[in-house]
Amino acid sequence: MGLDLNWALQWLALSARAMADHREELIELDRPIGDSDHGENMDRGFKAVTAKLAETPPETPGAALKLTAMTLRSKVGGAAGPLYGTAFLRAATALGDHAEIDAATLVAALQAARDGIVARGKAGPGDKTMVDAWTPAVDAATAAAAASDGDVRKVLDAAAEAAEAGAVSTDPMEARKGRASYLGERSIGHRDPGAVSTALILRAAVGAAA
Amino acid sequence: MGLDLNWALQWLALSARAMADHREELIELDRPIGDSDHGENMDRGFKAVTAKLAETPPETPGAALKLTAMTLRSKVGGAAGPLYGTAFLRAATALGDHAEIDAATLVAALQAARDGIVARGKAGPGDKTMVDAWTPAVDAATAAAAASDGDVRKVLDAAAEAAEAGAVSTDPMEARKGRASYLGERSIGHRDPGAVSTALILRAAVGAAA
Amino acid sequence: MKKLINDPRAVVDESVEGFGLAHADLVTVFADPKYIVRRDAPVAGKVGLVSGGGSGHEPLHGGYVGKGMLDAAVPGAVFTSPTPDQILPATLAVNSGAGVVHIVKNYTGDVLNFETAAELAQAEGVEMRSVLVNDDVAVQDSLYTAGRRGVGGTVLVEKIAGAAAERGDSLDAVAAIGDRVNQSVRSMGVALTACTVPHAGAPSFVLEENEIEIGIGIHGEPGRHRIPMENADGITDRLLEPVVSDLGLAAGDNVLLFVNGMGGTPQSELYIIYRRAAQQLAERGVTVARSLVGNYITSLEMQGCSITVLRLDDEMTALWDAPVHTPALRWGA
Amino acid sequence: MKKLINDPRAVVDESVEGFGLAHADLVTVFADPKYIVRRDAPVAGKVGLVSGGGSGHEPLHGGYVGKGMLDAAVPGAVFTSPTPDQILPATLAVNSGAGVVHIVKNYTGDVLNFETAAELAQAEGVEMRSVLVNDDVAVQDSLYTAGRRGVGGTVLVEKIAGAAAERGDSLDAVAAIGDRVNQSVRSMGVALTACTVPHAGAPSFVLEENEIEIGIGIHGEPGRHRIPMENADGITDRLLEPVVSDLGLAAGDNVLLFVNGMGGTPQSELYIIYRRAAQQLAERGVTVARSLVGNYITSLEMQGCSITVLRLDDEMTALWDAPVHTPALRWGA
Ligand SMILES: Nc1ncnc2c1ncn2[C@@H]1O[C@H](COP(=O)(O)OP(=O)(O)O)[C@@H](O)[C@H]1O
Ligand SMILES: Nc1ncnc2c1ncn2[C@@H]1O[C@H](COP(=O)(O)OP(=O)(O)O)[C@@H](O)[C@H]1O
Ligand SMILES: [Mg+2]
Ligand SMILES: [Mg+2]
Ligand SMILES: [Mg+2]
Ligand SMILES: [Mg+2]
Repeated sequence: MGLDLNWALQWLALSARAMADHREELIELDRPIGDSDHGENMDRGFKAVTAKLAETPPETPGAALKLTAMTLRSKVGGAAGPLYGTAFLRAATALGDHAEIDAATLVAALQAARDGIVARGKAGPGDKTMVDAWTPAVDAATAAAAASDGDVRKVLDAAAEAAEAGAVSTDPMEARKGRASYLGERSIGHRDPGAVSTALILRAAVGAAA
Repeated sequence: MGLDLNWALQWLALSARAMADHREELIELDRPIGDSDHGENMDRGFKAVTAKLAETPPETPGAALKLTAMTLRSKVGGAAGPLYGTAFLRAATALGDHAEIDAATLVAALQAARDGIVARGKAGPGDKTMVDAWTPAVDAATAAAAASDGDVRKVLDAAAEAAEAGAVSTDPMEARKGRASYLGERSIGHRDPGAVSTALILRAAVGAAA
Repeated sequence: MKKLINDPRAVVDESVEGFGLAHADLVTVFADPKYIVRRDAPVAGKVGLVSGGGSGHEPLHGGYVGKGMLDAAVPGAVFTSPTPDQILPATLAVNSGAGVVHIVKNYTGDVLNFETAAELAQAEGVEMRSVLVNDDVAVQDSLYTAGRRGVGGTVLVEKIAGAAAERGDSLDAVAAIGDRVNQSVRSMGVALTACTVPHAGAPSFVLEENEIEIGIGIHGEPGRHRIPMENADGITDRLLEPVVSDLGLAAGDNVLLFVNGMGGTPQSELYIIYRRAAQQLAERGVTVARSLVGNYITSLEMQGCSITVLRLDDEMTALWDAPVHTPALRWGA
Repeated sequence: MKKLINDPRAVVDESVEGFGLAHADLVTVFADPKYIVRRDAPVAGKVGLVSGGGSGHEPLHGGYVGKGMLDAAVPGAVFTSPTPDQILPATLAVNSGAGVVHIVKNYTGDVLNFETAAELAQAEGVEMRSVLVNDDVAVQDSLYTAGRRGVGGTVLVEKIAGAAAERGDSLDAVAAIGDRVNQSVRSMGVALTACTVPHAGAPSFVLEENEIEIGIGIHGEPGRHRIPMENADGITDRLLEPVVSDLGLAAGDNVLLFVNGMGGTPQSELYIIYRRAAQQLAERGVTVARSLVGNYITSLEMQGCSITVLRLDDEMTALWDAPVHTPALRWGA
């Protein structure tokens, strides 16, 4: 069984809750190597997403993600706003107007999201950005889809787990993109806040499918 | 035996040393009820006096006090500069060009100094200013001169002791003049820095006569 | 104490020297005795305007030397009034024969030192007047006290009297308009943090993380009372209320609203204060006809602000609008 | 955290509202989406100039909206770049048909959001150019990194490109002079204390009583390295040296020297820094032809400063001198 509109709405609701719950944590992560606003930005953005979804209920998962993209783009600002905005927009395009999402489409959407982020932000793996959560997530999702019998839950779970490990993997990296890059070597030993918010969002996707 | 030029020079030298030694204490006294500069002002002023006296050695006690007055007036600024400037100038005038100062002249000089301060600053006893050191000092000096056999040391000693007690007496007063007056009741419980510098200067006069 | 200084005792020397280098087109700086004069002083036929006081309030007063405002400024040591030896030559340097007005903030030290200098200048044949500024409603005024301090209103007195002098008003007229501004202006300030005088090395008072000091002056001295921290609107109301009632403002009045930063408060916060004050005045039917927002009379790095309200008449408004060209205030020129 | 604010999340709303009230003669403020435009925008036939970025740097950018400088400013949340939904209407509002130039400080967020807005504006038929400001020599530049930040130089780019637009230069010419200023300007900053973002509630970094942070940006982010406190002359030399050598300044060059306060440093200290920098430049045979000293691009209440040097040519000098009439910068108008 694929993922439907309910899943998408549940995913976005759980993402919003995760951003609210982890607001301080994301601010704290952004403090030493950024400007202490990532948690505030994401929380503000997903609160707006929640309001927007209630205001104009979408009819497909793709429409839900598109509305999310437009809202994040217009409410978040900073680096995260346009990057997540692009990610959700590309994912929405990959979903098209399907009512149900199968494993292959899911993988394609995750890949499109990651590619969108890379196209906009020009960061590669190892630059200590959210790309270091997205890239292993896409790889793990691809492998899970191939290995499994098309169980979207397993794909989501693999993606979330890989994103979490990816976020942890940013600790020893020296940042080359984003604000943390200004710190050079001093960025080493800190976790990238955007990678953590990515992991939280992908984990929410698992929860929504439970 | 009266007080001569040597005494005057010694007095001013000891006053300068007292201002340097008590610089921090006078700053600390000025902090809670003023603007933390009385020690700096007096130290700067008396250092300039020392330099000036070395540069153009005066020939009488009166000339020494006049040079002191002019230097304090031009180097100290704030409230203390003009007040001490006037005090020393009036005292100098009272001494005239006598080479030796007897007890009566000494009392007249102290009185002239005090009257000068009151004329410039318009503070009365109990207003929590240096007047509260000068006034008891003048009264005690007058009494000592009358009681004693014209011993200038006894007059000086009485003045210094009364000034010290006068400074302590400012503790419970509510300030009505100077910067401390802005604090109203909150000035209560603090000692007036100008009263303390007055006591130090009069104590230096005793030391110079020893 | 961390400050961008070299020797704590050289702060004023070096700062005024830098000021002179940066604004050589507008002012001439004399080092010893120290004073700052308008580059084209004395201006023939014009009444000279001199102000001064302790340093640490920058841009006051040096920043207001120039066309349409002060002819000379006399900086004392930090928070210590200047001496007659500085004030006298500054006064003589700007006297074109039309006389000189001293603008003096009401502090014992400033009053006494300017008084002495004025006497000496008079003895040298200069016609002298003085305008005393005492606009701080935080201080209870009475015959028996040192009276109110001069704070934010000083900037407005200097601008408006400066414009009067520039248009050619007589000595008495310049002094009269200065007095009139002083009578029409009131101020009140708040500190969130204290400041540290360089030679003192430690703050003048200590505020806890949740305390503020209401009714502070500009010399790092404590205020009238200490209260728990409040939000910006609450603080604004506390500052504005005594100003408005002391001025006796009524519906229909025109005012200049001046929100001043004490040196360490971001401009964004000053505009939050301004917003509330303007709203509150509007609610009373008072028209804010002119405004000024920024760090114009400061107390070193102190965090906090003051609110100053000037009741305007047509002449004051025209003189406020008149051209001014100084390092810190400039328009129409 | 003690701040003159109400709700930490309403800081920008209320501050910009107050700004609009105080400067209604110069600007019009839109609340949602939030942007500030010159009162007489769009000016017929004139290229529009739009800048913006996170709030907390006041007077940048809103303070520079007006004749001879910006046509619009777009304030984001504190230290967070604005969104395309704000930038787009601001851009459309100032387009007279002659096209619009975005002046963008080089931060990932600013670049991406302005990029999106420019695409959308272009889609609506507006001819667009953008000028990227990246003058901070504290950041090592490379093809593989986010590159240098835009800091103090931004003010100079806005003033000079603004004057070019005001005199009627074409879209390409305005963008070209903006780029030229950016290529000729370098900056470096120091922090004595950190600042606190209102919604974050705690300082971005902590400096000990005897530490300073060299190479800081304007977003409360830490700098390149931390050193023990030094005196003002030593700090000045540390900031000036990389600026001068990166610019390749040589004897005979004319420069504009800009000493900027980060928001919490007294003006007197900025002049002490200016003094040393001017002396050091003079010793190298460099002429300081123009100067600017004050809080022009800040980082909330941070204590510290930055030094910016712009190598001037005759055209830039003339455009710098051209009239400007904005809330924060005004001359000749
Ligand atoms: N060029 C980039 N490519 C991908 N991700 C980036 C890039 N720049 C920044 N990011 C991500 O954005 C996060 C910061 O977001 P946020 O704090 O909201 O914005 P800002 O840095 O503008 O304050 C970083 O932790 C990082 O994961
Ligand atoms: N009106 C006055 N009459 C007499 N003494 C005064 C008066 N005003 C101030 N003083 C004295 O001056 C002292 C303060 O001197 P100082 O700190 O050097 O000057 P300032 O108050 O200008 O900073 C006070 O402690 C008080 O003794
Ligand atoms: Mg951030
Ligand atoms: Mg004092
Ligand atoms: Mg003083
Ligand atoms: Mg940010």
